[in-house]
Amino acid sequence: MVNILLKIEGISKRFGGLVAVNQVSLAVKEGEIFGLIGPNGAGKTTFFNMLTGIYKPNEGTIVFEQQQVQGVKPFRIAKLGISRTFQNIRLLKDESVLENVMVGMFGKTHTGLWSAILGLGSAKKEEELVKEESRKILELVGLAGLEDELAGSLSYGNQRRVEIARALVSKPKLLLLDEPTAGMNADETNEIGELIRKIRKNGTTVILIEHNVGWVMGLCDRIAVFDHGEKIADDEPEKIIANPAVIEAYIGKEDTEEVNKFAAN
Amino acid sequence: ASDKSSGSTKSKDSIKLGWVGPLTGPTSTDGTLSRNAAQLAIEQINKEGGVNGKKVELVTEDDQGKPEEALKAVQKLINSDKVAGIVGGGYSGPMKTVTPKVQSAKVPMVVAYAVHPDITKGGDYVNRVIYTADIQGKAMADYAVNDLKKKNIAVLYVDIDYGISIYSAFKDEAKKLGANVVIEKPFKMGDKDFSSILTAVKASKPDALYVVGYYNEAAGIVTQSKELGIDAQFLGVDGFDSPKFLELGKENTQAATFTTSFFATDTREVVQHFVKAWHEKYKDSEPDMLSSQSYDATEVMLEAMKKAGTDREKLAKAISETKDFEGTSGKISFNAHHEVVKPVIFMTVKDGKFQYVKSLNY
Amino acid sequence: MVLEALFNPYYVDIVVFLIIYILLGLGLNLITGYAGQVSLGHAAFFGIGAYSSAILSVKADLNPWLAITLAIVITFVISAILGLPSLRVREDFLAITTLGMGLIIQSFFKNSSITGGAYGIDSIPTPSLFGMKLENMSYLIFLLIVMLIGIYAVRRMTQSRIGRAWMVIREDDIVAQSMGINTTYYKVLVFAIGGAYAGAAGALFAHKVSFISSDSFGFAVSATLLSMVVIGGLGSIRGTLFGVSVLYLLPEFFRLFQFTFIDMNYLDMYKMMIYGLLMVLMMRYRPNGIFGKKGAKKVMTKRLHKKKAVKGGEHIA
Amino acid sequence: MLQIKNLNVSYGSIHAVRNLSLEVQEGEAVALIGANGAGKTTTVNAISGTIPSKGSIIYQGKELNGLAAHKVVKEGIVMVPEGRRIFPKLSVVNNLIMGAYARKTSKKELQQEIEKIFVLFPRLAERRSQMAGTLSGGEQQMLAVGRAMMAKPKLLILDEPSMGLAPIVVKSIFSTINRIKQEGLTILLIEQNATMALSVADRGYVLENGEIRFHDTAKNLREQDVVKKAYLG
Amino acid sequence: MLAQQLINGLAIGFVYILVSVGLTMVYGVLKLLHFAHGVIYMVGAFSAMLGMIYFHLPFPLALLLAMAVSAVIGMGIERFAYRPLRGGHPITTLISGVGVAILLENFFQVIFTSDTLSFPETGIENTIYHLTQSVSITNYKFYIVIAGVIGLGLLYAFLKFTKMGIAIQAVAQDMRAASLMGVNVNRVVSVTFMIGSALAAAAGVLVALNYNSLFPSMGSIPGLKAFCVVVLGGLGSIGGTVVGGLILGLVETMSDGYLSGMVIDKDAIAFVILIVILLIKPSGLFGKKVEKV
Ligand SMILES: Nc1ncnc2c1ncn2[C@@H]1O[C@H](COP(=O)(O)OP(=O)(O)OP(=O)(O)O)[C@@H](O)[C@H]1O
Ligand SMILES: Nc1ncnc2c1ncn2[C@@H]1O[C@H](COP(=O)(O)OP(=O)(O)OP(=O)(O)O)[C@@H](O)[C@H]1O
Ligand SMILES: [Mg+2]
Ligand SMILES: [Mg+2]
Repeated sequence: MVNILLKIEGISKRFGGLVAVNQVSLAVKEGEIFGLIGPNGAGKTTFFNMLTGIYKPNEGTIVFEQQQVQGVKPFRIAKLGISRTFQNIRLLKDESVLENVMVGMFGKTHTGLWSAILGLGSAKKEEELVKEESRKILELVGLAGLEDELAGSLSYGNQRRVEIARALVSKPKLLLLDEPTAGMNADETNEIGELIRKIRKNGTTVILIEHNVGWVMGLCDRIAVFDHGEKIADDEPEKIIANPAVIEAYIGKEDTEEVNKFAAN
Repeated sequence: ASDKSSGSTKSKDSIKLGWVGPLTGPTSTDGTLSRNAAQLAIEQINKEGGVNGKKVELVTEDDQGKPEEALKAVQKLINSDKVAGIVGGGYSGPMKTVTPKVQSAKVPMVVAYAVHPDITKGGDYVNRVIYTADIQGKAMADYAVNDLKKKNIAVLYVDIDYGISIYSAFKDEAKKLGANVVIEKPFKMGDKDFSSILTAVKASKPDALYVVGYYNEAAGIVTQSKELGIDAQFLGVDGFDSPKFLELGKENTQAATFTTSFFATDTREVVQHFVKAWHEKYKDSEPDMLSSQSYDATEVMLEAMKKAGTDREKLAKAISETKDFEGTSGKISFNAHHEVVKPVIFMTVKDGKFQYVKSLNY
Repeated sequence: MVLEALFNPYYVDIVVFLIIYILLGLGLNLITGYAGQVSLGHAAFFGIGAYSSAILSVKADLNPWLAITLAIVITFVISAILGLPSLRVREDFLAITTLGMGLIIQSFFKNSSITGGAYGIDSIPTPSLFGMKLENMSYLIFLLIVMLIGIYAVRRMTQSRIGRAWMVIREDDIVAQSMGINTTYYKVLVFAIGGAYAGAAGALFAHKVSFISSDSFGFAVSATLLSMVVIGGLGSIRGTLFGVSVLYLLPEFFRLFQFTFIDMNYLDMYKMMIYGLLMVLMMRYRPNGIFGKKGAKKVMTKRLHKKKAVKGGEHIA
Repeated sequence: MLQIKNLNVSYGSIHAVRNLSLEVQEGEAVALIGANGAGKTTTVNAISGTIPSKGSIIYQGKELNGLAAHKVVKEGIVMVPEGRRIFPKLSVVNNLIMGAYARKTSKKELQQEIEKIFVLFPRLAERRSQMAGTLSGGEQQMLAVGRAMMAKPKLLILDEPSMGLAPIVVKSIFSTINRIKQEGLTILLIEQNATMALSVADRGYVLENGEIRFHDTAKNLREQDVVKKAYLG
Repeated sequence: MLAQQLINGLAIGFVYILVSVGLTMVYGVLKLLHFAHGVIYMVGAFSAMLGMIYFHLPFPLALLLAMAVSAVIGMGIERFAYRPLRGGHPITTLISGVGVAILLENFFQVIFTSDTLSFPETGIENTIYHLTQSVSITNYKFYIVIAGVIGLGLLYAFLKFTKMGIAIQAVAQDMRAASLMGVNVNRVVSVTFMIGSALAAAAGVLVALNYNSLFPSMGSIPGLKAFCVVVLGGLGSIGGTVVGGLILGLVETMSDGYLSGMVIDKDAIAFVILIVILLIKPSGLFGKKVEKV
């Protein structure tokens, strides 16, 4: 009934002698909100980098919508409908917020060299459409009114929202969020949670990396835990929280109650 | 920039003469010498009352050694300054670029020292007072093989038209006369280190080394040859002809023999007159082959002007008809191709001084 | 023709060369200003255009118009190929790599027999239209039209989706790829188009001067062009027009007006000194160029936020 | 120890911090909280001398405003900047050595201190000669905190030190902060995790739109409704 | 002949190394596209000449004078032409450097003309040692090798073992963060230029002595070659500078000595090698790898 959107089998990434990701297999269903947690340096971001083609896995396969995509160039993957945000915020700091978001639509537009040079109507129309969409998304992430600011002049938290908006604007099938709420307070974090739910409702599947365990528990349908490059658990939130290995590696004993409390509401 | 130092004010009845050459850039020293020589000629004639009662004014333009700059410079001379004629004090590239324009604008021009074979082609308005590469190359081949009895000759040439054209003429002639060119290598202007090509030269065991280039590189080549223990006879071209060659090459220049068109110890009156005037005006510099060529180019132009006035067509004709004009670089005439006919002079270095060997018409 | 008589060919020539430089500047601005690929070898593209057209019209005896057109196509293709190293070479090496490419190509012009070697190529024919040779004024008018088309095309390209792709590549290659931009294609494309502009400029130059040799396509030209574009403002068409005009016309002013307060014999060297000083001062007081995209406020943010671009040992996160 | 009066910072037309006054007593830990864009980072950047500001910043009787950033460090104020800003192409160890740049230390002392940092963050020890730019986000954050500690500051300013860190590490960072506070170090802390922040801090300031909304003891702030609602979730 | 060619190549290689050591600091470590390096090299040569002619300094003192003068000029260039551009696009530094080079080169041309001057008598004879009958080397070349080795050694020690050495790298990567560590960025950059320029001057003087020639534009080609060497070796790597310089020297010598009828000349061959190597190894021979543990 529910399709598997993304199926990963046995992928690894090594940097010299360091194994950043080791033989990870995973399946994500369409419409899921999937969480990825784990200690620092566990290989989560590296995992994203392989999904988006920035790194080529040393081994293993990644199947997205029945199509093998491991080792495919990043721009092709983006065109297939996978988009992402960056943990270290990579905005075009000297461009306006709106321009930054418009960039996200690139893969969805088609104007070619000649129609651009000749200034054909279709090119103009497309440009308008892109602007329109971008504005809408900015409003959605709560940045209405900041369109014309330079991205670099926004505060850290707001820059993160621009990142999310940029990834969202192309209406991807799969959205990868790398610590979307880092640098946001509790209130703001909840807003982002709402946003993610809304996105999912519109048919986008989401994988997110996050250290705010309580929030992840409340939001995700399923969670995988990475440690030292390996997947040590992959289950529903309640089971994850009860998994001693996870507690040991990641959350810390004292914290479990807190998290439980959080997840409950 | 118009030159004011030549003394004349701009009056209606002064004759304007254009000069173009490099006043900035890497070749600016040569350009400056050339301009100074032209200025000297103009000053002298003005002192004598000018040309047919009119003062002559020299309008100088910098070409930076670049073709398109030369083109603009010449366009300015022709169209803004409306000069009667132009003295070309630059190197081949720029001069070659401007001559078609000069021809089509029908402005008489005398080229002082650029040797590109095509410069005089395409019309009757451009003459040149330096002999072509062919002549110099042939002259040296004849001297090396017939006079010096050299059999195995190594050639190093600067990789511009000057070097290539002289060296090919030399090579053809030398072969015809029965000598071998055992090795031939190009080098670049501005090169400092010749150790590797000289090592190759040494390995080819030549009895003479013909260097077609200018004094800077030539001085380096003679010095480094000594360091590598090459003991072949040095032969050279008019590019050697500068006190700088002796200064930079020091004792290593001993016995280097080269072709040129001028020597300051020539006892002919024009030469002594020129040398004296030069020393008076440009205190601590020595007149050399470049300045002599430019001086002669200007003189040829002025002389023709005396005869034909400033009508461009007549002037050009008069220049072309120059016959046995006593120039500092010898008796100057032009042949049907607007190339100069004058003797080639052989000089050699002895005890740190240039010494006259012989001169001959080729 | 009346028109020809009306104008001093000297002034006409100044403008003709100015337009040729503007075309060069536009192409370089595309490559360096819009797409961020620093090029210190633009003169090579210029030379390729000039030599192609010269060889085709002199040695292959083609009609000058056809030669010019083919020259543009040839430069387009060769530039695309020469743009390939930019895909692989680290960003901060690109300036030196392109510099090297420029030197290599110039050296080829000087030594190869097809380019006439050290002698260069002469008697390049003047193109004619309706039986009339395009000289001086008419050539200028033709060039003006070419320039306007060139400006229009740059404007359109840079304000479109393609311009956006270049902009993202300039700012962050990784982001560009992640947003679905085929960086390979767009980088090669910008070199090709920028090169084609230079190729057009080169061909038009060759038919103007009628004689070309390798001297006209050296590093100095590349460096001057880059200065013009940067001083005007990277990524700005007005800037290119301004920068090229100022730096190009400045020496010409010295030629036009006579100064008496300095020793004339050194005027030309003073001229170059002033030129150099001007470059330093312009950079100092308008580091983003006269028409640079960044106003005062933007400059400030940039300074505050400047995070040195770190490629190499970067962890993409 | 640190007294700020009427601090104003503008970026062009944006007035990011307005008339801000705040003080930090010796040995105290003070938290600065507020929504995104409230002006927290701007405030601490003004203190550290990396951006120009108006108003007075007096530290141990000395006016800091106008002092170059490296001189502020010499006064004993050290910052863990927002976004980590480790030196990406230096090794982990060299990053730590840079932390101690302003101090005179012998090679041996330096070595010992580095080892201490490694005890605190064992993950870094494993990566000691790796180029810092290739560390994971959290590892970089550990490095940034470790690097600041190498400076042996009198006043330590932390701009969101827990960002991107796993819960266990956050715990350990906060317990470290707690410990160094016990050792008498003065701390100014910016933190989105207000619960955490207020649990180590003695006092807190709440910023809104570049102005101070409240300031009170940490305990009182924790109980205050507005704060609870907006920042504690 | 091969032995002699190898020696020639090594000698030229060391000239390149010597010229590049200074640039390794400024461009290699600090990442500043410093196009005025060549002009500083020229200023060094002229300063030594003037010192010897006007102050009758013995050669070693003239060399020191040249290094001092160039150090000051280098710092001046940084102060007035580069520092105000900090934080801007790297090209602005490049343009400013080209501007400085044009300015200084023409200034020297106004004073000394564009002519080649000979280097004053140093009292040190240029002696030729014949190693075998067909292989020889001069003592001047030895000095260049020795100076190159000393320069490299000092530089290595400085970068590797001093705090300032690490600070230079830190400044290059993130100026603001460096200042937050208490690094006086301006001073560090100044010191870098000081050292880099003094080394350039030493190179200029020794090369002028060796070839008995100096002229205002003498720095332009070596300046470009130095960029080639620094990039070839991988930015900022001392070992890379050595290997880069030697490769360049050997390649040029071999192409001069053994090849003929090439469509490109030896200067261009140097860059062909550079590009080929960068295509194979985008970060230069000894450059830090992109992926590293
Ligand atoms: N380009 C690289 N070169 C060398 N090592 C790398 C590289 N990229 C990542 N690593 C190493 O791989 C490991 C995994 O890194 P990764 O960024 O995937 O961790 P993470 O799970 O995202 O951690 P965090 O939660 O801290 O962001 C880390 O130890 C890191 O140091
Ligand atoms: N360089 C800059 N140029 C222009 N405006 C800026 C700049 N830096 C910050 N601002 C503006 O100043 C205000 C305060 O920013 P600041 O970074 O101090 O916020 P913050 O409280 O640290 O937020 P966050 O929690 O998101 O980090 C914001 O409105 C921001 O847009
Ligand atoms: Mg991560
Ligand atoms: Mg902040």
